[in-house]
Amino acid sequence: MNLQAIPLGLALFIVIPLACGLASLVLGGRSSAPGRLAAARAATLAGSLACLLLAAAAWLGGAVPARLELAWIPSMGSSFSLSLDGLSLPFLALSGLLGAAAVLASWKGIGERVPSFHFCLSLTLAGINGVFLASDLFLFAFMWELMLVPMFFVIDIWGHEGRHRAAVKFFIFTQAGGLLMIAAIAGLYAAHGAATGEYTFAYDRLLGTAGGLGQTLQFLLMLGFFAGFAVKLPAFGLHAWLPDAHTEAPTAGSILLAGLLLKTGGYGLLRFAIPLFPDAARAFAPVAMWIGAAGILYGGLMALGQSDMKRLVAYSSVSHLGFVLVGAYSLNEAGRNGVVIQMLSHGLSTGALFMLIGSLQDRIGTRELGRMGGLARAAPRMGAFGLALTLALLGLPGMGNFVGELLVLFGAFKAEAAVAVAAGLGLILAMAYALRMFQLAFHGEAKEKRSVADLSAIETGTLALLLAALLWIGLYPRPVLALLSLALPGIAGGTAP
Amino acid sequence: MSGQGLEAALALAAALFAIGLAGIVARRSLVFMLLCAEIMLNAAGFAFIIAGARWSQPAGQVMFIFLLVTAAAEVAVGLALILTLTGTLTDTLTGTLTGALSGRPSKGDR
Amino acid sequence: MELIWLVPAFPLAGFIVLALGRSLPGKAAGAIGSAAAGLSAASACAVAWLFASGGKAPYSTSLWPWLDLGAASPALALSVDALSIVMILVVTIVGFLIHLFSIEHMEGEEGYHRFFAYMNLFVAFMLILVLADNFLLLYLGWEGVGLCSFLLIGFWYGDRANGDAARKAFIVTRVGDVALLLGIILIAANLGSLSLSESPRLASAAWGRGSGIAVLAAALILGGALGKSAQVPLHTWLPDAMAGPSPVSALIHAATMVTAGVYLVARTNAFFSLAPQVMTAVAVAGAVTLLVAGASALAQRDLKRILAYSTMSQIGYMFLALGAAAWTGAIFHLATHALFKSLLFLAAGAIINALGHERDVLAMGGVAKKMPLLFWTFLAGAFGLTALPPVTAGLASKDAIIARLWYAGGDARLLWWAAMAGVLLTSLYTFRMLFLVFAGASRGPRASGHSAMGASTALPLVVLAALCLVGGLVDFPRVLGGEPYFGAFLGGALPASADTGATAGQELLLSLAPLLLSLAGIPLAWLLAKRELATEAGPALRARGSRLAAFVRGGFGFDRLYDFAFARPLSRLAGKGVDPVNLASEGLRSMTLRASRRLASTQKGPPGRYLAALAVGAVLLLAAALI
Amino acid sequence: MNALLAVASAVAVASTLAVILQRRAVHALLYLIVSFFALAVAMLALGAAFAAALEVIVYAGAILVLFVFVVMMLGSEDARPRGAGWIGPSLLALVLLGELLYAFLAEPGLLAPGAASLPAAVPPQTVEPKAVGIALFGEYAICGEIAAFLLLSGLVGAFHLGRRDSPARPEGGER
Repeated sequence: MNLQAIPLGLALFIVIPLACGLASLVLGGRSSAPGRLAAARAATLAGSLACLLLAAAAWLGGAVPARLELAWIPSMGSSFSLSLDGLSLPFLALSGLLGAAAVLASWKGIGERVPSFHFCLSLTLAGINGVFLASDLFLFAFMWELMLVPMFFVIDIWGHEGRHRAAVKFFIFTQAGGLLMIAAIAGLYAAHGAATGEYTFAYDRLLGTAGGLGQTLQFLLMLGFFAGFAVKLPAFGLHAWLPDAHTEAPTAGSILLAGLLLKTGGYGLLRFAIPLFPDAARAFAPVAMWIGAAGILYGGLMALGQSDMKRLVAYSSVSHLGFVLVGAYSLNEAGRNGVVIQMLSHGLSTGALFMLIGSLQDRIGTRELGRMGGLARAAPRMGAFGLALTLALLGLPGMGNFVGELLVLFGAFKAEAAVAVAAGLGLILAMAYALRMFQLAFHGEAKEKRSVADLSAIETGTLALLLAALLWIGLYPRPVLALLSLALPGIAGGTAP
Repeated sequence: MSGQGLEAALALAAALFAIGLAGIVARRSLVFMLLCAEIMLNAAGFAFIIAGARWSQPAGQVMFIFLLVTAAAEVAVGLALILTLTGTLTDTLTGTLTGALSGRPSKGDR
Repeated sequence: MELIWLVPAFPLAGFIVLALGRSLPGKAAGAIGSAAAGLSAASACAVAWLFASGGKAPYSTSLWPWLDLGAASPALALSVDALSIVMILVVTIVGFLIHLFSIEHMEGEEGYHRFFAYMNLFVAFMLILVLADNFLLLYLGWEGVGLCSFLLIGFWYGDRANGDAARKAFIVTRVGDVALLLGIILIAANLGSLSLSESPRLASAAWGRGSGIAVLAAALILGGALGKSAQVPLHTWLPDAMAGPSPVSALIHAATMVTAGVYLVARTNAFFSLAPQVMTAVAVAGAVTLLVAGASALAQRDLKRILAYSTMSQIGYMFLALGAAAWTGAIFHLATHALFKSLLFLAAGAIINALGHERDVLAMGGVAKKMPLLFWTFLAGAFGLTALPPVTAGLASKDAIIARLWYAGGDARLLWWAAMAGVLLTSLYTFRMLFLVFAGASRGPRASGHSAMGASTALPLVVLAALCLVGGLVDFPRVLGGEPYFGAFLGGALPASADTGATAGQELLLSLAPLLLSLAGIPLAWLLAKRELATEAGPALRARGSRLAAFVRGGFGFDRLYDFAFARPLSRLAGKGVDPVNLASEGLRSMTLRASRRLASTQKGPPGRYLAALAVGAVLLLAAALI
Repeated sequence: MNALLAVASAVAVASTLAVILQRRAVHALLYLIVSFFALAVAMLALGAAFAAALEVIVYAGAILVLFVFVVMMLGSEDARPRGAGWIGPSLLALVLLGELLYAFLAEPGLLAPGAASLPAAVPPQTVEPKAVGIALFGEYAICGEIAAFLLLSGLVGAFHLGRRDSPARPEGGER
């Protein structure tokens, strides 16, 4: 199925969620009649499923790499150019899948102002798809902001108790990083213009400019990009916003946040920060890897002490995405593959875990591990999924996370052996906090007498789907790896074998 | 009357001016502050007179006359303000006064 | 031979059926579980028969490509050779017998389905581990086995203590697993192949003997083995693992999982022979564990903990053999140990059940009269453990190891003395346990319990006892009139151990020495048991030796050391989960708020302050103008 | 002449000090009137008879009387600031006084660069009211007009603020 043939082609990935978002607004309207609300939810669900199908069709139909170039602001040299290649396709599929999961998770969870909630979800999805597709730096910055604002509203309006503070903190952190990135984009744009006289934002033409720049300028621009992405992928030190945002966001918000928004940081590193400034990246690599390793150990240690389940999973995300930083800056093929698989499986496993925690909170009204206990006996299906996802969290071989972490460790081992050892210790911490979480919640004596209804059909189905995807990546990652080899030449894989 | 007389007069003007300033800064009641403003104004006028006398120029006294005019206008408006304030709020320098003066719509504002 | 994938497939299918079919009636779950294990055992025997008759040619089949690590591209592939045949036979036969035993033993337990599901999953993972063609698949089985031991130790998850014991087991073994994983990555990075057959060849070609890289690789592999086989220093989890049901202890913590470490070292013997320093480390670890565990077993009061420490010390023997390059001896002892130790655990389980969950040996006694079958089977197991004549299993395997140590000469003599001490300790704690449990009057308050044993419980015990008796003949030392069939069978997969060059007389003497030592142990054990019963009555005697006994019983303080060195500082460091980086960002936030509030006050303070500021400003301006 | 000036200035300073130290506004006003009379005498001593007359008639007579009229109506009095309250303002006043004296007396040329070249101190001539009148309506006629505007604005302002239903009144002025 050749995407270029269809009108708008790649832009469908952005247009569909937007259209469905508007549709859910229109369908939902002012009334709170269940029928209309269901229609609103169905519209957004259809939107994300359509994206998933489109991605799958592109994957099977071998329509990779596809391009779309529309004039946007010619005077400034920026065009609405999207490019689909091996690196962005898996993430688009993930965004479709998790988008659908988010809508299903909030089917009963979100009660008030449903249409606007789904509009915000769709807008975020459109922004995310845009980020993964944009191959024009100006468009990339635009999409980066587009995906941030609705997410702020999702947390701020539909979140839990301390939502406002968390939403503002999330916004300021990401915006500060984003501004640094935009400054770097402008710097690169100007430098390229000065050097070649041609002022353009196009990614392919900007690829070669870094060589000509002075050493310090190149390093500074690279740092600008790195800052923007390091805040998003919470690197150690810049992660203060993640636990609050996760704890206060509604279930759907958490799924999108953990599943996709964190991935845009890692994707940005692979697509922009490293290929655009190869020498600076090589110089900065050891520092970045040690930051990643610190993130792994620090995230694990913090997760060990948490009593709030969502906060614990948030810190585990800091730890897991520390691997992404280590893998990206090991600057070799294995590291890059590991990073993509780690992000895909983290998206699936953490998304599913948040869905589980969300449904758990709807049933027992709390996220405090101290007040849970003995849930496996009361809700065996939930216990089974809880166990499976905990095993994914601690990287049991046979699950996607293990393959990602193994490849990252292998890549890191060849680049910086000490970092690989430190990251390996992170695995032990991962097991400690994952098992602690599982046993406090599902095993032991039930602290409070309550009757817990087991998972409903929708929830079981979605969780089973996500788990199946995880097992598929874990046991047969070859198709995903094959896809990555189709990535554009600019990707980090090129520097060291 | 010799040069020293003029110096003494100038010293007097300065002293009165300083006392006026001290009065304004020290007192909290608006009436007193207006009063002390008058003192300072008058001291300035006296300085004009001294200058006029020194150079035997009528300009000094003309300027004094204009000064009188401003003093009159100033007292008129000042007292009117104090009248409006004392009825409702307070006529001393307090927080509520700032509120009233700051133009924020207070309770009764139409 | 192509159907080799059937062997792990049956238990895996059993797991899936049991996991999904929650609505199955109680009895059916046991039947399905045992059937799966039985079919797997049958297919294993078939494969063994085909292998043996087919000229013992190694055979491997690849299911599908997995992933590629640089040059190495490990696939999900199973491979069969003499070593893995022995292992799958041990795993499946002992596994099947234990499944049979647990049908009745676990009756009425709350998670009956769950128990058999996890047991089948365990057998499947163990078989994958043993049949793996490359390191990565072996690692998958390795972690899977750890997972099942976690699930089964914490089977009665209602009680927090069981959960903690299970978590401890999984985490301590995980420490070893991470070392193994790093070793795998090292091998993949340096040799470019993870295959268990090629990488040893590449390694011996590429790496010099005793070179840094070889030592590092062997050490990392040894780390993994130590964790899984509960050898010092990663052994503290095994005694706590007794929190699980007895069949679990029998299958996992006696017969199969704990021996995975031995299998791994045997399988990668090329790496170890490249690094002599690590070989001595293996031997020393074995010897130390041997003595520590033996002594601790002597001081235990809980029947299952005695057997746990005994397992640890027997595996110490196997590591000793590996250290002395007696590969076949170690594997043979592994096989015989699996037989008599699982027998002992099953019998112990039956005794504990019969005495109404009483575990303290001092509170037992007189069981022989009530349950003669249990007594005789337990006795067979005990004789196997202490390598006494009528039961040939332990005799053949253990004496071969001890003899090998003597021939190795040099500082290996020291290890020989340690082994001999171990033999004495073994017979001491075994017969002390025997006398306390079976002899004398029944001291236990709750002697009731259902002592009648159904066929499905008795059959496995009898079969295991018979195998113990016959087992030794498979590789009986020539000097005592036996024929080393086992050694020959394994010749293909493992390098033959160097010829000892000892005369027949010397060999005879060497195999009699441990025998005499074991026999001497029996009366000593009787005295020890008597004194212990006496001290139980008189507190004065007990006070004097109690602190030392408590120290030894606590496993030589390793637990307290690890808790102090790792567990406590880590949990203190994690604290209440307060994140300093988060505090920093919150601090930044409140600082800006305070600053803005202070600045605002310049705008809305009392007017008097502005007037003063105005006046001062004017005066200062004038002063500036004048200067 | 000098003696008259000295006496007048002493009275002026004393009464002005009394003004700022009074607790009740009315007493302060009366002292102020005394101070203005003293100043008028001082002006007379300097030969500015017309200004002295104006001071008495307009300043003391009209403005301060108006002041007294309003203050009597309000009856406002204010607690004087305690001892500590005076330190700041008096310090400030002294500093200002020092600066002014320094400016006027020590360095006459400092503020008016051209002054030094003028003839030395000349005894003050009296300036005839006629001369003042000629200057006022000759050279400064426009200023007169502007002064008129000022008075007009003052008038309108006072009238506007004083009106009963003036919007500026915070409480709607039923008084």
